[in-house]
Amino acid sequence: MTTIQRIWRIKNILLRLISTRCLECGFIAYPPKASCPKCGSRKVVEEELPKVGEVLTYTVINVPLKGFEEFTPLIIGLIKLGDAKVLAELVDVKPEDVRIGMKVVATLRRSTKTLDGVIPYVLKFKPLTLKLNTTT
Amino acid sequence: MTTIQRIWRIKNILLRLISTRCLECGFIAYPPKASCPKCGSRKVVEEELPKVGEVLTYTVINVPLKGFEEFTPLIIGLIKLGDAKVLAELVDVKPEDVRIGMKVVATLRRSTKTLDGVIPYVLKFKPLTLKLNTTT
Amino acid sequence: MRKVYVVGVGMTKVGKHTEVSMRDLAAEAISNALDEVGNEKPEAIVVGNMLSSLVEQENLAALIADHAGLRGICGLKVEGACGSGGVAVLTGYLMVASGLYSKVLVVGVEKLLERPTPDTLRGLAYAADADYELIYGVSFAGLNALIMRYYMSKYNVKREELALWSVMMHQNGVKNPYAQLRNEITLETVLNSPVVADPIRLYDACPLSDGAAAIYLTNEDWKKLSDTPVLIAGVSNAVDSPDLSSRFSLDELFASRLSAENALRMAKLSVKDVDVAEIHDAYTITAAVSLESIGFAEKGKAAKLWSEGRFKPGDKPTINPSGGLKSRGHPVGATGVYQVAEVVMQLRGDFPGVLVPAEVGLTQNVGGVGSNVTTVLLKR
Amino acid sequence: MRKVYVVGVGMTKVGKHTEVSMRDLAAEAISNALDEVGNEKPEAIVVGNMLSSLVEQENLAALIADHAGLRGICGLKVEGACGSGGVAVLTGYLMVASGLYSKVLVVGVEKLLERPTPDTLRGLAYAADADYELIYGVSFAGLNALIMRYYMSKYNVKREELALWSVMMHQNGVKNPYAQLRNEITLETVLNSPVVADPIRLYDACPLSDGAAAIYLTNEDWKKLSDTPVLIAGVSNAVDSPDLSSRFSLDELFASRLSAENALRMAKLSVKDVDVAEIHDAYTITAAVSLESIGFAEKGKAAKLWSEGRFKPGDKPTINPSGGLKSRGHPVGATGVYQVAEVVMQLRGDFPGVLVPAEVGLTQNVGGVGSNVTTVLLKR
Ligand SMILES: [Zn+2]
Ligand SMILES: [Zn+2]
Repeated sequence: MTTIQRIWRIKNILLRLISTRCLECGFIAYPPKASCPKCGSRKVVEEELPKVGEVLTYTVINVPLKGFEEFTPLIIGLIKLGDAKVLAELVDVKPEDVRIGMKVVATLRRSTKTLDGVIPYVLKFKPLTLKLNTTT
Repeated sequence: MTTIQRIWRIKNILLRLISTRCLECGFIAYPPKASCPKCGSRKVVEEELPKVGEVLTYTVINVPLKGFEEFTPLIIGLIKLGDAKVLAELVDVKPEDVRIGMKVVATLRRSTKTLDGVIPYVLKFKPLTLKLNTTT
Repeated sequence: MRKVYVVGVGMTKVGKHTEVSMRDLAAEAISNALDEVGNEKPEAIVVGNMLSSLVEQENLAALIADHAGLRGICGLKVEGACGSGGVAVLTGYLMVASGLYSKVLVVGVEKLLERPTPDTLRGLAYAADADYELIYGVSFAGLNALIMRYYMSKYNVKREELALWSVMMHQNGVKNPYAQLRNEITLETVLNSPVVADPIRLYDACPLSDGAAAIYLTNEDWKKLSDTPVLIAGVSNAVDSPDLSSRFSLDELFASRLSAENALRMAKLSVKDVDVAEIHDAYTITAAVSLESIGFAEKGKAAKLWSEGRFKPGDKPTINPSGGLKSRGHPVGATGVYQVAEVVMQLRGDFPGVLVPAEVGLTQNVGGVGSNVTTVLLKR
Repeated sequence: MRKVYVVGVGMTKVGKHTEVSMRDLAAEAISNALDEVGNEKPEAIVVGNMLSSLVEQENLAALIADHAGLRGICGLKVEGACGSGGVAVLTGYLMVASGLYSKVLVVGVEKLLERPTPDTLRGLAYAADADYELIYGVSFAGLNALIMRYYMSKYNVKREELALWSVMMHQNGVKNPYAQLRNEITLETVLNSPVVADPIRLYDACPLSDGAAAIYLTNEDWKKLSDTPVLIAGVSNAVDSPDLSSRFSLDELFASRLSAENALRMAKLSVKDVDVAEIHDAYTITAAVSLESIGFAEKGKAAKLWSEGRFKPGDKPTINPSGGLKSRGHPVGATGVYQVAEVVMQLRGDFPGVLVPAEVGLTQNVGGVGSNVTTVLLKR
């Protein structure tokens, strides 16, 4: 239930996972920031994050927000991707099988409708299988 | 597009036009206030306003708020009722026939749906005809 | 009380910024302001905003501070309907005047063009009384139209006289590179534009706007951050009922009068001392009742005065050299900050549009139909 | 800097107030606070609120001031997500400390039970990053659950240890006449309650609440309004990113630590001086990381300490004698004001629940998952 303008505006960031890295202190931030959160420098450059990482922590949400009823129980993970962390939904895995440290890979999936009734696509993360592992 | 709780809570005020009158300075306020807007006294008493009054000023709204499309053009009047003023919709009159000073009388009508989908009834005001005048 | 100075200002162009997020818009205004003070890090940020809830975002102070590289400083958002920018300036003033902070950034930001117009108009009506006014579907234009008809009838003011305000504002705004509507218009443009809420027509009203503005405030010790610090000589806010029904008067903005009187008294100035002012002309009628409530015109006379050519560049006071809400635009939570930034630039002599020789400036930002009003006095 | 005192407090019971409008709820708290100062009229009002937009009402300062008979005074609303009450207290402090106002009313009000739960939960998530977090449907409980699992794993903290916090809070809250949940619970109550966002269960979380609280602030000249004025010895706010992804650390609340350090330094006090504190236990995990970030416990040790019986009445510091957010409830924009009102009553010796002998008190109000944090130090 975001807006279509928003999705359109940040689709590149959301789908390619564009972070910002500080040229002064090296701190990497996702979501991308206009200035460095660590040292305040405006000298930050965009950097695409890897699409494979591991689960730092996760939760299984049983009480949905309005608009997310069909995605419940909803598994949300905080995923370490290179030097950055990304919050996203975990899919293709049973809630009881998720583990801290689990390897996951990004996959394009539909999200819930925007306030305008459009269905946006976002990156979600699924377990990395051996087969996929050899190709990445 | 108000909420059902709200309508339920203030229906008595809305339908009987309950104002507050200050026992210290006499100022009368609609909507009702917890303390007097003029002198600040907490000694205010509820007082039902007359249902007949005259139009102090009015507008005809052509660009509707979301939820009020079906009531457009919407005539809104500020109506003098005794010593108080009340803002409400004017009905049963053509936009071009409304006049400052016009005598109007309260009438129960439906409003637009609440956020919860319930249709509330509110007081609106219509021109006072001679026939009605003799009975009030 | 410690003296408080404006030592930096920054603005974005007002207009439609679909391609820029709210946080980026705010960061742009912040960067521009920080550029003026050698990027000196502020200790606190005040964000003025009214309607970010329409796009499901609150916690704006944290969001914007963090996005702009200011994680860890003090931050809060303030709101006073369309007067949110004004109360943000007041809050920034209090931070420095108290001595708790010596370098404070005030940023106003609003994106009204994110949602479809009927949704945005409904949001703007949150400034009114939701229980007793919004239930009737009255728009913000509708509430102001009630005042306009009453005023025209009581003081026998002509439709054409009020409309001339818009013509004058576009004459000023056309020269302001930050303005949203940069075209000259004629009296006929106003009189032939569609009726929004009778008697208010489209060209009596300000546009819906996106925009962000920032000012940087400091104390005596830090005013050296600028070669041309501008003193906040007075600031005051007053509230009135959101509902029109219980108002003491329909043809005066009670809170506008109180706020202006108090700010002038604090600054030890009279309304006659004001060289330049940015006032809140959300509608032509708002310009008239604001000018009268502040004391720039007698009751019922404002439109007559501007029809005779008063308030234009060259007159004292010059009103709204920016083009005002009518032409510069009205990104609601940012407007009060734009006004102060613009008058600061007038006093410094570097406003890039209509420039007025001025020593004393005034801004007045009005929330609701005069329910939350902040007046600021600025001195070179 | 002028000294600022709390000379009056007022609260409503926290709970479900379907029959009372938001303006009436706020007016009740205001009346109670004004009763304590002989009905002395304030010059300004600060309103703390986060989510009145859910019921389509903004402009709360004007609405509430006017309803409470205070038309014409200065008024503004401040917001910092669930920390809105805290930033309201800070703003009230600034008003008095600056010298611009000498009598200021701070009122926090929130009605979370006006809308269906899924709508309210969505509103609470406006504290997060709407672009990058809300888009995934993560609830506020979900964000805190991410921290909880990380923390339990990193420090090897047991589920049962965290759950004991809730048992302790209900033991305190059962004696507080203003509390929402006034029943004792057992460890099993927590462990067998439904999973909201694994590992957070229903009884790890505070309830959804309606409520309003007010405090009356004055300077040296006016502290005579009370026989027992309480000094605000320190106050500080800090912000962090609303998003969790870019945080420096997941097991410390950076803004909580900064805010507490700064407030303590300002008050020239150490964390060891604190006799009583009201902290922000929105979830059991929030209690743990807040206690550690403030400095009441070493990293990873908070739950061990409270499992050993620390922080209960009789211990120094006693934490949350009110019952905390868990039992007193969490009317978000009001919570930070409740905390200050409660600690003031502790220092005055007239809190009507668990009463702790105390000279120095601390409150900490947390917005978002630690993204907007205000700490206040109070002294008898
Ligand atoms: Zn850096
Ligand atoms: Zn009275």
